[in-house]
Amino acid sequence: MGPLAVELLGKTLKNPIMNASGTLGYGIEIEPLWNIETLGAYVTKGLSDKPHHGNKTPRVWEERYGMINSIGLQNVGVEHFFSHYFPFFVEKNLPVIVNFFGFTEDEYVYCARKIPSHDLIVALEMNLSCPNIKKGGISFGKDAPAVHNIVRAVRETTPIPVIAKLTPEVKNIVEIARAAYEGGADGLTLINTMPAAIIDTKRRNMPLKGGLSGPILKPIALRAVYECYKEIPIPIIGAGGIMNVEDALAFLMAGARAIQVGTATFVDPFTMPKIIASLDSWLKENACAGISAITGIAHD
Amino acid sequence: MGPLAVELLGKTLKNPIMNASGTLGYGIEIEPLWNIETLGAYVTKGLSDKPHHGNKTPRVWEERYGMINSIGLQNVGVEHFFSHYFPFFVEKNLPVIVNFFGFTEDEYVYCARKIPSHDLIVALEMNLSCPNIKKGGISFGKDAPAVHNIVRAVRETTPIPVIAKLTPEVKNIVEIARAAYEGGADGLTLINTMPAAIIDTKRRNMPLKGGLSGPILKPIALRAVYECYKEIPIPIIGAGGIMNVEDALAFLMAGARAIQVGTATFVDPFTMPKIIASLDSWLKENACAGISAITGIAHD
Amino acid sequence: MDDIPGKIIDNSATIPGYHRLTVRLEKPIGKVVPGQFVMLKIPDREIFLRRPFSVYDARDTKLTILYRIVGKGTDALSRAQKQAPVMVLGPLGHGFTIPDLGVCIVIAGGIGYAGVRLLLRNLGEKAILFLGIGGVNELPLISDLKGIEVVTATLDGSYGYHGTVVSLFREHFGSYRTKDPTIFACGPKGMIISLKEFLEPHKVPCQVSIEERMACGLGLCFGCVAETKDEINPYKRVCKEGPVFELWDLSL
Amino acid sequence: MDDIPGKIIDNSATIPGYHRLTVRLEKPIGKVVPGQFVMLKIPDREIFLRRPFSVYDARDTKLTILYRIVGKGTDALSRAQKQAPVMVLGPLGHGFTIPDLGVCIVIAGGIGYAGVRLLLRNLGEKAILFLGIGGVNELPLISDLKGIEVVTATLDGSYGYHGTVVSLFREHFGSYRTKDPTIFACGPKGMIISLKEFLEPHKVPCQVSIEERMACGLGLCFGCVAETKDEINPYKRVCKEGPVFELWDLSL
Ligand SMILES: Cc1cc2nc3c(=O)[nH]c(=O)nc-3n(C[C@H](O)[C@H](O)[C@H](O)COP(=O)(O)OP(=O)(O)OC[C@H]3O[C@@H](n4cnc5c(N)ncnc54)[C@H](O)[C@@H]3O)c2cc1C
Ligand SMILES: Cc1cc2nc3c(=O)[nH]c(=O)nc-3n(C[C@H](O)[C@H](O)[C@H](O)COP(=O)(O)OP(=O)(O)OC[C@H]3O[C@@H](n4cnc5c(N)ncnc54)[C@H](O)[C@@H]3O)c2cc1C
Ligand SMILES: Cc1cc2nc3c(=O)[nH]c(=O)nc-3n(C[C@H](O)[C@H](O)[C@H](O)COP(=O)(O)O)c2cc1C
Ligand SMILES: Cc1cc2nc3c(=O)[nH]c(=O)nc-3n(C[C@H](O)[C@H](O)[C@H](O)COP(=O)(O)O)c2cc1C
Ligand code: FES
Ligand code: FES
Repeated sequence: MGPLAVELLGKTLKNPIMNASGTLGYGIEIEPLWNIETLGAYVTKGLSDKPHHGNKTPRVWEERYGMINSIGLQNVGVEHFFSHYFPFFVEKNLPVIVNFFGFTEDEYVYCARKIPSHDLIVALEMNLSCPNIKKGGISFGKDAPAVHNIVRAVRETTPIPVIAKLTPEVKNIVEIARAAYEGGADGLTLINTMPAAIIDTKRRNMPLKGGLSGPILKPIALRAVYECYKEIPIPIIGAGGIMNVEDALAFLMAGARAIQVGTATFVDPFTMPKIIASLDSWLKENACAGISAITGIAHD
Repeated sequence: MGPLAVELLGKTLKNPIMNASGTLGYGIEIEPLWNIETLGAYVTKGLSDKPHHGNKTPRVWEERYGMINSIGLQNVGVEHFFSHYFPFFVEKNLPVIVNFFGFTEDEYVYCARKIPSHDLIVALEMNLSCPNIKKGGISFGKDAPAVHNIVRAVRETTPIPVIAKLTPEVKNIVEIARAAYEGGADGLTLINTMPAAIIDTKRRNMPLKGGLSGPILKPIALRAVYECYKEIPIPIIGAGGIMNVEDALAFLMAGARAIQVGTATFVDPFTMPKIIASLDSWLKENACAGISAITGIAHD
Repeated sequence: MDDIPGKIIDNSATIPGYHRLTVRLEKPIGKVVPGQFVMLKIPDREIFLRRPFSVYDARDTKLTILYRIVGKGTDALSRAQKQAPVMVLGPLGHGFTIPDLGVCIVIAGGIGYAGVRLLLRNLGEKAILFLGIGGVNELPLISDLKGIEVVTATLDGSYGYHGTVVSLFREHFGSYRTKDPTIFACGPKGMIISLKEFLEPHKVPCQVSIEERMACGLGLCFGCVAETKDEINPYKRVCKEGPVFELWDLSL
Repeated sequence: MDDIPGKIIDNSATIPGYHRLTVRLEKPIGKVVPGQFVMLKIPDREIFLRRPFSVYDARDTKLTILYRIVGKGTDALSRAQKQAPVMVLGPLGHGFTIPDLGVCIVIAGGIGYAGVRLLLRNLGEKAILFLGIGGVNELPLISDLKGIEVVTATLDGSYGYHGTVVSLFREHFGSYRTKDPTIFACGPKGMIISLKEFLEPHKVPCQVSIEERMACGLGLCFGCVAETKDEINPYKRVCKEGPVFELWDLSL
């Protein structure tokens, strides 16, 4: 493997770039534009034990330097994904991270149980921003004990490595990351979207509230990665407003082993292949033998 | 008073525009450019029982559509403020909101005690983002019981109305707002800066972490105002990325009784007088008798 | 499908509030099915996401759209100068399907005309256009439409039929019923709904092009869905399974 | 002091990496004390905050600054075209104080020259300039300086003294000691520190212009402080109490 290769949870990825969950459909949609094998790994759309229809529209709204979405976790269900979409990645020999969620602890466990062990499956990525319907809709990812328990429950269910994906709407992300780690998480994805709202001053209403993503999130995400890298000894995948190679480098230097690109793909669908190519040139220009060497160097 | 006048905590302000704490110095600095009496009220720089020197530089850094600051609460102390700077506002007959903080509960109480009752003092604005040194530096504003207690302690100390200014780095801002309300807060200011960090990819270091402000905060702040307006029956002052009259209207419509402008003043020092003039025109164009009528109309 | 750089060569108002934008692309966009659209990167840094616009015309490296100024994106676009750089991602989505037989009735409301213009050109004299506009001042919108029968309704009665285009169509429908008609419609949601109410008892084939706020235009984000009668999977992506749907499949 | 709209009338490189920007203001900026600065709104939407630059020259409605390209703001500025709109807030800060008596020694390192250019013009032949630059190629920076004695040090030895400007000054200092000298300095932090070390035993009056990252430039944010020996209130604002400080007041 080349200088962009990274080790992640016992597997080698050819580069540290992946899509953020929910921003590259089921993977096949991007094929008319570029080969998905270009990526280090594909991260699935959030999957659940049963299919979900998601929210009514409007589901997306533009914001200065970002966007708000309220997709509502629409997905075909985990079984359908494995019967219909997973073979595509097997054919491409592309490592996959399976993002999933539930509205109860049981749903997380049932869903995790249905995810088969496969050489290409790098990890399960638990979306902890999901509302816990038993706890009045407060998301699983907000209290350290809740995070500890749910991660442990999933960890005991599956032999596949588990990554906890955290929400920034917490009082102390390091504390939550520690709870996930102690619950048995093998890695962290930092961060999910930040709750936000739009006010339409012409119509004098609130057309949409949901999760904020895009460049606007970057400084918040960078801090989360920086702080957790110091404290928590498991690999971090960085996400939040990565638009170009500069942003990708910032996350790696802050402590990320790999990074995910979400909203940028909507602005320029070639963002990920461009970042991969630019990272390669950057390594050459900086006479750097391997990309892993820069993970966390901002701490030195 | 004119159509821009608003009632706030028993006082009438001639308009709903004030500066955000810490972004208009001690008030006198802006005088060469415009008359501070233009404002509805002046919000003091954060004051404390004893003077504070603040942090080393760099203290400010630019971010795409925002900035990060780590001033470290430098201030001359509450007594010096009242002996040296307060007479300026008395001379101008300008209502004042006194922003203050402490590193222990006692410091909040001592500081509040030193703030004299005066016809021009509308309220004390408690900065709850301040690190609690007894609780390992976690800020006072993050736990509902802690917020309840500290607000109550201050409330019992002073006859002046108390506004709780909340940090967005919490798991549920409505819960914190409720704790402040139940602790006796008479109003809320939403929101303070969001913790963030910069990575300098050229120098491969982390030059600054601190609080994010500016337009980047707006959708997060709007959601906080919108959600709290529904649930908490005390007036809200909105803050976070207000750059122009459109933004000001969005906060008012979301539920704010008044709004504060911070970072925008650094970009254009005339932002506040411009917003005041534009609000006035807006009322005329929209045949709206008074600005108070639009508070919260996005909820209808 | 590709993301093609281009430069604006024309961006002038057809009538106030409606601009026609022509872009010279670095390479041809390729075959466009009528009803397909592009995601346009507007040359203004304040506009973060792309905006969807129907392909109005596409010949070789020239692409034209017709747009109405409704918000900050279209407003910024209307101020873009000649030679300003744009990116054009397309052609996207599922367009109209032209039947082998029967008469083709096209119903367009306002800017909905932009969504059927290419269809009309392809259908040629096989088509009849029912056009609904606000008033006679909007008539120049179709001035480049040649060789097609047009029946016009204006809301203010200043030209042709006085009323909505669906009322107008209702009056004419009888004469087409036996001619194996296929209906194609594009316009505001209210128009589509009243069309559906009217057609309900007749169940003639009807393809409608609908709109939703989009982020990606590529089927990646599931931001742009429309509710259909599919019980297992009701929400379909307007950018991928649409924007043209069978009217009878939609839950409106 | 005011915030004055202006248009760029010249923005050309003096030497590679150093540009001179001249702006035509809508009204005169008024009296500028040498050492004062302006906060410039760079005509690029990616640049959020203003940037501080010393007033290099100001006559009537014409304002000039000399800047070095060091980061994204100055890079964007260097790409701004003629006629591009800017906003100029100023004049700001506390400038140099010219003594009634004695010889005036001005020490400038690199772009620090921009900070003393107006001072030199006001002092005229009363001044002597010790200039530190990288090499002879940077000499054109002072080509517009007339009637003032200049002693130059280059780091690469390609012109004048071979070494730092402080070493050069050290060699000449003896001849000024008895002439009631006042020293004025502007340059990189390292230069100021080594100047201080050298002057420590002599305690001659020395005014230095220093830099800090700024947000407002007006004394509003307390973002730009420098540490002084004031025990009660050590952190002084560079934009308000500075940028010119008595060297002996600073804790460097
Ligand atoms: C497949 C498709 C094809 C389209 N073709 C055309 C066309 O050929 N000509 C044309 O003028 N318009 C067309 N539209 C609508 C056009 O995309 C919107 O008018 C435009 O995105 C508005 O952007 P804005 O920033 O100006 O408005 P905003 O400020 O974002 O919003 C202003 C108004 O526009 C509406 N709007 C915003 N985005 C969309 C959207 N994606 N779809 C529908 N309404 C929206 C909002 O609800 C609001 O009422 C099409 C939309 C779709 C989905
Ligand atoms: C009172 C004052 C007067 C100045 N006069 C001049 C002048 O006449 N000519 C000139 O070329 N420069 C001058 N500077 C420095 C100039 O402001 C910075 O070079 C500029 O702000 C850098 O912006 P940037 O976006 O290009 O750099 P950034 O991308 O923000 O940073 C790049 C580098 O510039 C440094 N830098 C950023 N901001 C400042 C700042 N405010 N002060 C010092 N260093 C900074 C950073 O530490 C970094 O090393 C002055 C600074 C001050 C405070
Ligand atoms: C349209 C959209 C859908 C998303 N869906 C999911 C999801 O299903 N599961 C999840 O964990 N995160 C989801 N996210 C969050 C992203 O994976 C990512 O964490 C976030 O958008 C920040 O990255 P970005 O700024 O690069 O978009 C979604 C984001 C967007 C914009
Ligand atoms: C330089 C700076 C200093 C600040 N100092 C204080 C402070 O002392 N007390 C406080 O409660 N908030 C302080 N804040 C937060 C602001 O009052 C405000 O809540 C925040 O910046 C969001 O508003 P804005 O986006 O309009 O700046 C400060 C913000 C900035 C940028
Ligand atoms: S706009 Fe993203 S799926 Fe349709
Ligand atoms: S830059 Fe704001 S106080 Fe100096």
